[in-house]
Amino acid sequence: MEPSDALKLLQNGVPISWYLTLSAVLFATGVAGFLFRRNIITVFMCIELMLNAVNLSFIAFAHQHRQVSGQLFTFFVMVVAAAEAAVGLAIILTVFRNRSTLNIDEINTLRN
Amino acid sequence: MEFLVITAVKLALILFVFMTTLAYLQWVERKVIAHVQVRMGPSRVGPHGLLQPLADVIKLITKEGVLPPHVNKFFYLAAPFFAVFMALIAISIIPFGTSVTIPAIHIGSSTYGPYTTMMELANVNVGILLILAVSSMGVYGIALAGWASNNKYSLIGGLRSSAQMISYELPLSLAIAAPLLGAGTLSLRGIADTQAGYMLGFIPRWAIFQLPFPQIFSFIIFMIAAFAETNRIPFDLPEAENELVAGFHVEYSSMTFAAFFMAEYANMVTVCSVATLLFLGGWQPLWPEAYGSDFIAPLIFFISGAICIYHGLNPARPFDRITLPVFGVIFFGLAGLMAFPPTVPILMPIFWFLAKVGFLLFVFIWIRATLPRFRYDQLMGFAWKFLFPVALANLLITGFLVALFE
Amino acid sequence: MYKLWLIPALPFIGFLINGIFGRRLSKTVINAVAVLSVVLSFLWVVKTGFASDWGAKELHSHYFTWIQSGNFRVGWNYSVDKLTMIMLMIVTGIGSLIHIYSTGYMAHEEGYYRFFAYLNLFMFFMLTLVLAGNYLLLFVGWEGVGLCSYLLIGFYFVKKSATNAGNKAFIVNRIGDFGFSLAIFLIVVNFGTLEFRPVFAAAPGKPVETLTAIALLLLVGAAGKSAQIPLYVWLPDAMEGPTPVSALIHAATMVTAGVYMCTRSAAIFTHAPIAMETVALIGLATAVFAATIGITQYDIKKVFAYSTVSQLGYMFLGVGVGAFSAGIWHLMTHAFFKALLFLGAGSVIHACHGEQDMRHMGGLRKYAPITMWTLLCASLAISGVPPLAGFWSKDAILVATYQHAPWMFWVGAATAGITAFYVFRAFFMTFLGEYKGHGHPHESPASMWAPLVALAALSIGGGYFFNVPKILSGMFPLAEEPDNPMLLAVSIGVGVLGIAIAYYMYVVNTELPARVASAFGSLYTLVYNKYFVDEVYDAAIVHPIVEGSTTVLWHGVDQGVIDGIVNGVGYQSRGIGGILRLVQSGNIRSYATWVVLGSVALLLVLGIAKGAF
Amino acid sequence: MDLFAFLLFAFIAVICAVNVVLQRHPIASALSLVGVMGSLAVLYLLLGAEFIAMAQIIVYAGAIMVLFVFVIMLLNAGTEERRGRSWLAQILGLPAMLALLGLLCFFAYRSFPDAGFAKFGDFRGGTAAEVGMALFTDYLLPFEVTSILILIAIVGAIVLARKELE
Repeated sequence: MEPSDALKLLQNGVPISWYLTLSAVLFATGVAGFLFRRNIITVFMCIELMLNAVNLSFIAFAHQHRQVSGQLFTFFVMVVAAAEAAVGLAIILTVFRNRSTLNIDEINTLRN
Repeated sequence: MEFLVITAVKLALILFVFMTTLAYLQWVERKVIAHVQVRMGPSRVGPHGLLQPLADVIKLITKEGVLPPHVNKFFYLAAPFFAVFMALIAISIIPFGTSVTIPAIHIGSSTYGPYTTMMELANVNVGILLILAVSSMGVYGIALAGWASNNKYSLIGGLRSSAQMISYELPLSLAIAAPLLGAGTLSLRGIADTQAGYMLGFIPRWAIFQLPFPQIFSFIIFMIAAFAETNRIPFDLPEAENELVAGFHVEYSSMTFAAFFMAEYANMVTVCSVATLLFLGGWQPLWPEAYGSDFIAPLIFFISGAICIYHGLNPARPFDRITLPVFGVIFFGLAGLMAFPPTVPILMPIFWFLAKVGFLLFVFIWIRATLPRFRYDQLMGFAWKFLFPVALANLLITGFLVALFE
Repeated sequence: MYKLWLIPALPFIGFLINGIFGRRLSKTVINAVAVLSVVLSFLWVVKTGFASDWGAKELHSHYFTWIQSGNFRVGWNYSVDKLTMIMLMIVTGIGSLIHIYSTGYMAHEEGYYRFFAYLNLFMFFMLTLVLAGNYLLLFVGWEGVGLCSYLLIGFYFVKKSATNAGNKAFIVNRIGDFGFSLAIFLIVVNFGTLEFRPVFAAAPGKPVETLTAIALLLLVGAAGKSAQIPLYVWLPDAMEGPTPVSALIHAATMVTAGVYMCTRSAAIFTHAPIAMETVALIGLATAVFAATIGITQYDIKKVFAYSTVSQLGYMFLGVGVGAFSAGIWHLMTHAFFKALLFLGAGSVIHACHGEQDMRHMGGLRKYAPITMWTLLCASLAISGVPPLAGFWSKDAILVATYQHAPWMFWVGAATAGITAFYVFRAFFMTFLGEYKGHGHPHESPASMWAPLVALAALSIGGGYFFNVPKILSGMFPLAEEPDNPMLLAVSIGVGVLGIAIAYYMYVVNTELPARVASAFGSLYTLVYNKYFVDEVYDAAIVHPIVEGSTTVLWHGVDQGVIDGIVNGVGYQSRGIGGILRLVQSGNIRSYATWVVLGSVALLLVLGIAKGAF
Repeated sequence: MDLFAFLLFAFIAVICAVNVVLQRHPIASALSLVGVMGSLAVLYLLLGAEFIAMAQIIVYAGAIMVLFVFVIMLLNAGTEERRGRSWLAQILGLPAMLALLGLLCFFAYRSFPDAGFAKFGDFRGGTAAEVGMALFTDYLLPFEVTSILILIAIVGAIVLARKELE
């Protein structure tokens, strides 16, 4: 970018699209973790990472449209994430207690 | 630019004072407990053991830092500093007084100032939330320490403390929420300001007295939960010596060990300051200036100075002849400073604030000297079955009354 | 204003308390709650009576709209007129007495609180039935009392026979209720409302066929509830329940609900002559039939049960010949002396340590004098000996019957004689002669004989002092009383004759009954086995239904068609799933990959659709 | 000024996020995730959502992640064993992920050309008062529903995690 743009950036602050890009990158990272990690807890944390990425874009949109609603969506996402974490970790505990493994490749009871 | 400079100055000042306080808090604690248990306490190093903290610091620094085998090195070393970090962050947003104005200085042709600044590092308008956030982050330090030490005692200690802190954070938050309903702001300074003034001319409008619903209950709940948050007796199960051989920091030595102690005392100071700001009206004096609340500080220092001089004149121990008069002179100086009109509006709030915080810290130490330790199930049961419901009920009543009268 | 709702509410509260907390309460508390609730509601009835000048001033109170669809609405309405007032007095008054009696009789039973909870619930429903201001609410009470009767018949649910009797009562009543509900539907269709007043006001204008249909269907319901031919079979078995239940539900109150309902619907019946005739015939037939069976029974409660059936037949006869008020009169007096008979029987059974067979009793005169004297009053009353209660009402019915059709009168009179005979047969077998049972019989406690005395007083004076036809003269035309001494003489004479024969056969010449029985061998066995009606029903109705439903419905429809469909669907989906499962690797990360691919595809599609590229 | 803040914390966030995926040990991943959340909270502050930023730290970093760490310690989950059978994920995973990333960025740029600029302080709608006002008026029903959801989650967690009593 030519210097004028850089100057504009310095004056006006950060383009919303940068925030969205950041959130996209984080989201993709989460996806990658989900795809390539085998430890079920790590996978679970990657899901949280994706949720966070989405939250960021919510906040960015809220700022863009000057509306508090987007932040409220983030709030609700947090609440849901909390509930999900509680139940999910409980499930992981039970799975570990019954199968004594955390490797999701070995947790395929659904198969047969 | 000047903002940065002023902030830097304040930072240095506060850090110095705070660190010294932490060091000497230990001395105070030992002394108080000693006197509660009718002992002398530290009295060898320096007059009345006043140099004891210095000696401790030197000892801890120069000691060999043992790095046990089979520990997860990164986390083992990161944990204590994480704990200290979190403890220090909280201090940075605690306001401890009103504003101070440095008059303009003329150097040659150029004039600097006048500068006016608030007595705090940062005024965050969600300050109380930040405090909560930091205190909730504090769990990591201990939990990580316990886990990384690769030692079953410390692991149990770590797990216990994380469970305990998570549990007690709910009543703590609820107890904080109740006065906020009356204050209507989340900024610590704003909360303290709403408690200025007097009812009927002499009852301070502090949260614990404030209508429509005095927050005395939430104050008590807050203090109990605070004891648990800072892992102090009677809730110091994470470091229960006789069952866990000092719990999560059993594997730590020298500076890392000292870090945990610093963190604990820093947390104590933070919690007491928050309690003062929320419930005890921050730097608002106990009774109006009209009735001479400004003269109480000089009076106290003058009297203590007088006592020191008196005891110095007819000493109980040989070296009192030298030390006590020195203290006396210092106290007289302080008294004079407190009575010196230009400095009064600056020093009085600080005096009152520190007085209240000091009193609360004394309560902490006092209880440590008095009460036995809980059993773990009692601790959890107390948190969930008693404290949490009570805090909830208190919040409900407060909200109802506030909605009713405002 | 008058708080009519309080009348049923009080027993209901008692039911709630005893039903919910009864297990933890002491017997004293349970007694207090159960008895007080009923007594209080009796007192409230009395207060209401004074307030409404005993029904002369009709009270109607609408509490809330229960059902509303279009312009058809059913309210929760209570209303009180003279008829209701009489019923209320009977139900609550006798109910109170029987509650008091039960505290003594049930003292040593299991499930004490359960018994009183049911009893209170029954009171609630019965009062609702009586107070109802429309057919649907009446039906609610109707079903409710049916339920309570079922529960209480099967009270000793460890006894197979008791549970069977309960089921029998319930099922037979279903048939009657079926007819009743059909009648209600017809009323809704033709009148557009169920409230009594508009229906009866509009009744005269309706075509006779409709009214006849409605009336006959109502009669079916009444026959079921009031144990008339052909649905009477459940009542004798119902005696498996505790005796106070038999007295309260199966003698005094519930079984008379049918009579009450027909009387309440008089406006419909009077415009349906055929239906009236049917009612009269059924009533008469039932009366004779049951009476003859009553002769041969040895179980004291069975005897009284059949006599109840035949007395109910009398009431229907009265209703059928248009003497509604006489029917109600007989309902009242019958409530008095039949309740007394049952309670007395209960007292006797109590005295004989649970023995019910009269052949093992006798000579109780010495041991249970109060029971004997009270029972004597009741027996004389039922035999129509003047001036006791039974005489007046029965005579009123017979007179009305004579004006309607003389032959009915003669049959009715004969039945009266038989009634007198078997009641006194029971009386003599029980109290005279020598005690043939085991153990030492004893008089019952005061809580039991006090109600007996009260009822005895009512059985003596009740008929004379409460002249129902006069009270109800406003609602129903007062049958003009032709002083026909012949009828009077006959109706008294048969009674006395019956008593005399009974005395001769069972006191003077005690082996005569056996010879009579052997003389009419086959006839006797026929009667003794209740004309084999139960067996006939079993063969003709029950068995075919069971067989049919087993073969056709169960094996045919259910297993064949329905299961076939369900399983077929199951097989199909399993087949499809077998193909789809190839996609399901069971590996979460593969699934995740699919999800990601899907979202990529979705984004692409959206972008193309929006023309982004 | 806040451009630098953004760049700094975005950098930290990305580094930590990658670390979450790359770290072999769950605890390390968990702490990196805490780092992500912390830096995101700062970004929220930059975007004027101060309440949500604090909630982010309290709820996410302070409660949920503590729960994670707790469970990891409880199960003493070591570094994961490297046995995998998901060829699909191995082969298609990376391209699919990259495609998704590319598409997302493309749409981000396309839907928000340089028009929108986020400058610290020109949107003050995120104060606790504002959020609370919106939460208890327009969004009251969702709010109450979430409370029910939380309750259900609590019950479910207890039922799942409690020891079977022999």
